[in-house]
Amino acid sequence: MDLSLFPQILLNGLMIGGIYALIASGFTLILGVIQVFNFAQGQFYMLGAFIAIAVVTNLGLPYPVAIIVALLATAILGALLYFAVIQWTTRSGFFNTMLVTVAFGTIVAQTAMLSFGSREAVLPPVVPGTLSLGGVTIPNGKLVVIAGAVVVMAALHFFMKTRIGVSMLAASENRDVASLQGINPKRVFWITMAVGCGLCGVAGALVAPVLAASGTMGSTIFIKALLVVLVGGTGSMSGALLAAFVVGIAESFAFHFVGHLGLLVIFVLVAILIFFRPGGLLGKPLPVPGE
Amino acid sequence: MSLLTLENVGKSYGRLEAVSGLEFSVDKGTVHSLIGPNGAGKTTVFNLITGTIRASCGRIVFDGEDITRLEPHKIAQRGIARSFQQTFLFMDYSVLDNVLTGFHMRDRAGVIREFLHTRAAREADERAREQALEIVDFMGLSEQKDELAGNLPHGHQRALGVSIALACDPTLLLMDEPVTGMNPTESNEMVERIRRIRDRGVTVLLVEHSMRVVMDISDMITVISYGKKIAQGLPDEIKHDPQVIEAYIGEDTDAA
Amino acid sequence: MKKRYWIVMALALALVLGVLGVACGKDEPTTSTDAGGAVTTAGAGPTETLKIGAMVSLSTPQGLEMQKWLTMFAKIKNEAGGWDIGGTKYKLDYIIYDSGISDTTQTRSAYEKAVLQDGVKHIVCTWTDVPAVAVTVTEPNEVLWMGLDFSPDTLKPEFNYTIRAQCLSFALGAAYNMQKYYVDKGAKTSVICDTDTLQSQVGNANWAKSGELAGLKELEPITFPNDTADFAPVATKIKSLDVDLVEFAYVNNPDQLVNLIRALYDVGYDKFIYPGLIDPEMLANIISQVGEEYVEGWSGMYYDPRGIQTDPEMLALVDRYEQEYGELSQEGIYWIGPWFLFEEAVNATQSIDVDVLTEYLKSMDHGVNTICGYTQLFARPDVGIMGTVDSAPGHYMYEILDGQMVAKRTVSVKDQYLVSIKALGVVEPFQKYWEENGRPTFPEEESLFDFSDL
Amino acid sequence: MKTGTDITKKLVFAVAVAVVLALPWMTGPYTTQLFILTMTYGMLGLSFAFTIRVGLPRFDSAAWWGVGAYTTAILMTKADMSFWLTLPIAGIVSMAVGFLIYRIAIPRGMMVFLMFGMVIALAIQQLFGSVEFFGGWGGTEVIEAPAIGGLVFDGKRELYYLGLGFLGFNLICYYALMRSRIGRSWNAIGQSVKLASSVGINVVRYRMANVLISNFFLALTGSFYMAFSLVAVPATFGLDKSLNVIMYVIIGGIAYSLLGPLVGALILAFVPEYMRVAAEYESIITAVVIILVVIFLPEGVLGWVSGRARPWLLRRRPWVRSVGSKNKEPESG
Repeated sequence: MDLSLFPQILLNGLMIGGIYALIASGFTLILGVIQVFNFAQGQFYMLGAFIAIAVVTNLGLPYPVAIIVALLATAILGALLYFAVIQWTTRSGFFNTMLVTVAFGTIVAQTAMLSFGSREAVLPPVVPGTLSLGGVTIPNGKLVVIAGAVVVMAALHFFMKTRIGVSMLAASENRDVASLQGINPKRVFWITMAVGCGLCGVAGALVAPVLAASGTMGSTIFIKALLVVLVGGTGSMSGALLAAFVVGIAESFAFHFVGHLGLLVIFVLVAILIFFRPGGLLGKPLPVPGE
Repeated sequence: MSLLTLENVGKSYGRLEAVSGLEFSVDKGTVHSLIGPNGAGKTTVFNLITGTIRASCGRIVFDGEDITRLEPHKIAQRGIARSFQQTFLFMDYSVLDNVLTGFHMRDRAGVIREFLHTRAAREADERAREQALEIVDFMGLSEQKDELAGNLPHGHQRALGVSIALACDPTLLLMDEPVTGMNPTESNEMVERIRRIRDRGVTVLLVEHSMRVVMDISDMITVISYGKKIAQGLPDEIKHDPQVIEAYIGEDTDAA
Repeated sequence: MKKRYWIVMALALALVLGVLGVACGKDEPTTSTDAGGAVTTAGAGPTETLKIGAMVSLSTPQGLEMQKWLTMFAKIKNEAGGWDIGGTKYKLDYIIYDSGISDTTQTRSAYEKAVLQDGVKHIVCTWTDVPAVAVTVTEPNEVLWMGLDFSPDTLKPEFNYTIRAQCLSFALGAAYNMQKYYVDKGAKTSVICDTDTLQSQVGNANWAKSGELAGLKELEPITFPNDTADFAPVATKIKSLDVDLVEFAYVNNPDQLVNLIRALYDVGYDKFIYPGLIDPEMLANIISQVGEEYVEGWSGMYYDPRGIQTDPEMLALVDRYEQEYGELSQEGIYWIGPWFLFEEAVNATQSIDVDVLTEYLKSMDHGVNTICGYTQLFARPDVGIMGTVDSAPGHYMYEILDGQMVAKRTVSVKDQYLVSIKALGVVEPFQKYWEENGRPTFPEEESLFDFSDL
Repeated sequence: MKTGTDITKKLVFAVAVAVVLALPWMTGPYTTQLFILTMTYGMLGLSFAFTIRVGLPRFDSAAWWGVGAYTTAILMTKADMSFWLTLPIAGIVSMAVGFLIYRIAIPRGMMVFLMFGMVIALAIQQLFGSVEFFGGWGGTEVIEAPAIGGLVFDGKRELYYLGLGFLGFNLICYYALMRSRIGRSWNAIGQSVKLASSVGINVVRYRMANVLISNFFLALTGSFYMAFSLVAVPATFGLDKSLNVIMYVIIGGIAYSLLGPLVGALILAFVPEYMRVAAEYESIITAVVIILVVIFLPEGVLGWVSGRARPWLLRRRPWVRSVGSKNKEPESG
């Protein structure tokens, strides 16, 4: 093995891991608190990227503003999704709600396809150039993504310590306890939806200057995020964070050494991991609907 | 002679100890009550016994066999049945079907015969149905036997929960708050039934909030608080135990 | 009880009757299409409808673009009062169904709907259908199929109505041209980097062969899953191979191309890149990411006809497109090539009879101009097909100079044909064929290479 | 009155059977093909509805469908086996591979099973696509149509009856299984895992049996699919197909595990035929319709019909409306 490439591969893994972390923690938050399997997660990621690009190129606003706009826009859309659709379907069951998010994702994806078509969209690099460390070239853009992901995760960590964050956690632990403490579940639910979708939006905005955006970018990243949730343990936020980087790095190395079948290798590894550690790396299993 | 023995059983969630160093045993043919203030860990003890939760330490011995690490369905097959605190039923089944589900472990006709619906299978079905009817009758539900469980009034749902447990033909029946939320008439009926269950030779381990009921039917009482045993004895002894009284201070209304 | 029961009975009956209603009512194929040379009342507007089918995926940019072009062609014909074929004015109805993306079920449904229900007799233009499934519908129903196939599934002597009007595996001249360009600049080793798709599984081996012919040492191709978004691992792997040229042979998604080039730039890859199909807008995106010097001197294929195409008719079509739909997009424009072959065949035979058309196409001895240059059908003696059923399409090439795409050369049909024969190592059967039937005549186009040894 | 209803029942049944048998003679080949597809999707839906009874939603139905199709295709082309012989082998292969995978997933509960399903859907497709042996993304072709003696199943009508045979076999087996005591235990698990294990039901083993049986039938459907498709291409067996299968079940009515998937598949096969919208908007419109159906008819079309009348035909099988709607169980007291 060529050792000089090692840091490079590691860095690749860290970057994609950061993105997985945001998407997966948003997913696992929504799953834990509202018990909604949000299939449209990947589409929110795509929307985030397009919104960020539009804000910078069409409105001429600086990139950090674009991130915030993307966050707010996807969060509002997430809350709208809750009010318009999900609150009416949760009563009729877990699958019905999941199917609704699938349908919503289809609408978003096909609309993007029809409006953007083949036109890919990119932002110019925010911090152009590369950093050279002992013969290893590290593009600054990637460091920005990693840093951004870490900052957002930290912000999320502090958010979970606020009153509303605590009620979200309480609701995910035990519905009855939460309602006993005088928490309005509806408020908790829509805020959870907003936060979970907003996290994806931020992830999309973060990659906008690094990866060209397209209408199809959201579809598979969601499955990867699921993989992360499996590895991290369903319902565990810190598990998702750790697992995201583990999966990202493993994927990066697997591609390098196995090629396009690397993904299959990852699947097998995940299966083995789950066989030996049922709860994932850190996971404590959530109360699952119907179980 | 003790049927069920807990030896130094503990369960902790991270730093929080739900149950610690718990020791008590349940004698055969008795109604044994487990009481304690809210959050004392009574339901956790039930979950430990039935295997829904794995104990962090200690041993649970049932009928001479260590069942600490067995899976829930294996424990059920050993003869421990349970009725739940919440009304836990097969809501979309009729009352009779609910009870029939409890017959899961009794005479099986074999997969192929079941599949082909042979005469043997039909006869086994018929036998189970008769026995189920008997249980439904015993629990006073015969008038509602074709009603959907979800449509029953609360008291009847409780009774049905017990019926399902009885259908498993248990040696030990764990009952989690069987009379909570019942009116006095229903509650008296339930007390009467618990006695009759005991008289049928089924040992009963009971968690109950209503002191009146507990004092009324228990042969033995164990009191726990914050996951620890603080007292054990006959109803009269417990009534006057200073530790127990102290533990219940601050507990409001329904405790006394 | 009884009342409700009858209500449901009535409902169920209505449902069944409804289904049957659709079933029976709709399944009568409109037979107007094979009216052949029926005598018609002169002077009046179109009296017959000619239904032509196209099977494209409507969830890909290419498919959506093709839909636009094909509907436009029909519109042009109809505006002119219909298509005059053998004295009959035909109103043209282009029926475009969604074939899905390599989905056998959807392909079959789309084809059977067109053929069995709508009575379509000609399928002209396809994109991401499954040709192996398509022929199981078209062949037994005697439907002319002029589609696109990357696989060898449709190249069988026993097929009577199957014309591979668009195929890329026999269009290696363009690849060779580009590869030679880089060899002249000093490239020695090369690696093909591609999505893991059918196209690449079939195409990459051929590309490697033309690369070898041009004098490149081709390494094992690197493929990545079709939905990859982050290309840093791919770029790192390429970098570790230390090659002089990276070829993005069939990377079709523009965003993937931009990401790939960006990722290569990021890992410090500084040799040549064949960037595949890009358009000026993409180039601007790429330059915004990697700077102008990085892309200087790259060369690749190009589907935009403006600046190269000399045929005013074709340029008029481009203008018309821009009138109808706004700015021209490169996607899809290449894949509508079969339409021009079909148009030519119909005009030449003045017939829409499938047998007449296939006979004409199978003995067609000249090229046809399409928006993206000439295309020509030829025989495949190497697999035992002596009628002209496979195609060699011409290609435009560009070079990037000073951050601009400059249309440079046209790879002629003849070059495509000869290079492919040579690169694929099938010279012998072709030479034998030429001895018996004579060499094909090619359109008047400048030849870039010297193949006097063939 | 009782006898009267019985006679009507029989009459309706006879008419229904007659209509179903006569359909290919009353319709054209394209409509027959739509019915064949409906049967295929209906069978996939049956498998989903079958596992949902033990509370496990499968997102990999299309993957196992593909395993069946590929097993048949490869055995027929590479080992020159007859179509009929490949049927049980396909089923067994799908069960065996499934067993290895589900040994990990099933004991971990519904959520892990669900996510595993999605990952399997992706992995199996990737495996077929990128491994040379399976023919790559171009797929594997079968040239020969199945035949018994002189009867070759190559026309639409023949395939329709072949499909009916498969569908009938599916329905009979599922019905017999659900009626038996095993079926009752499965239902119990679907309604409450906790209660079911408290009465001594080995949840993991029962779920495993259920899922593997469902796997068997999925593979069988895959083999049947090869009989009329003749080509297996990986992209056909993607996650989107599995999602479609779930749509059939939910549109039909998740509580009706035998009739629901068939009705759902029938609706989704024929309704787009009426819709005369541009194809590129079709998926959007379908999605909107699904959202509306879920909101306004949460129990599906059959639930809606039987809400108005509840005859014997649509007798609601005892079963949770959908997992999670009832019996919310907190962790511990």
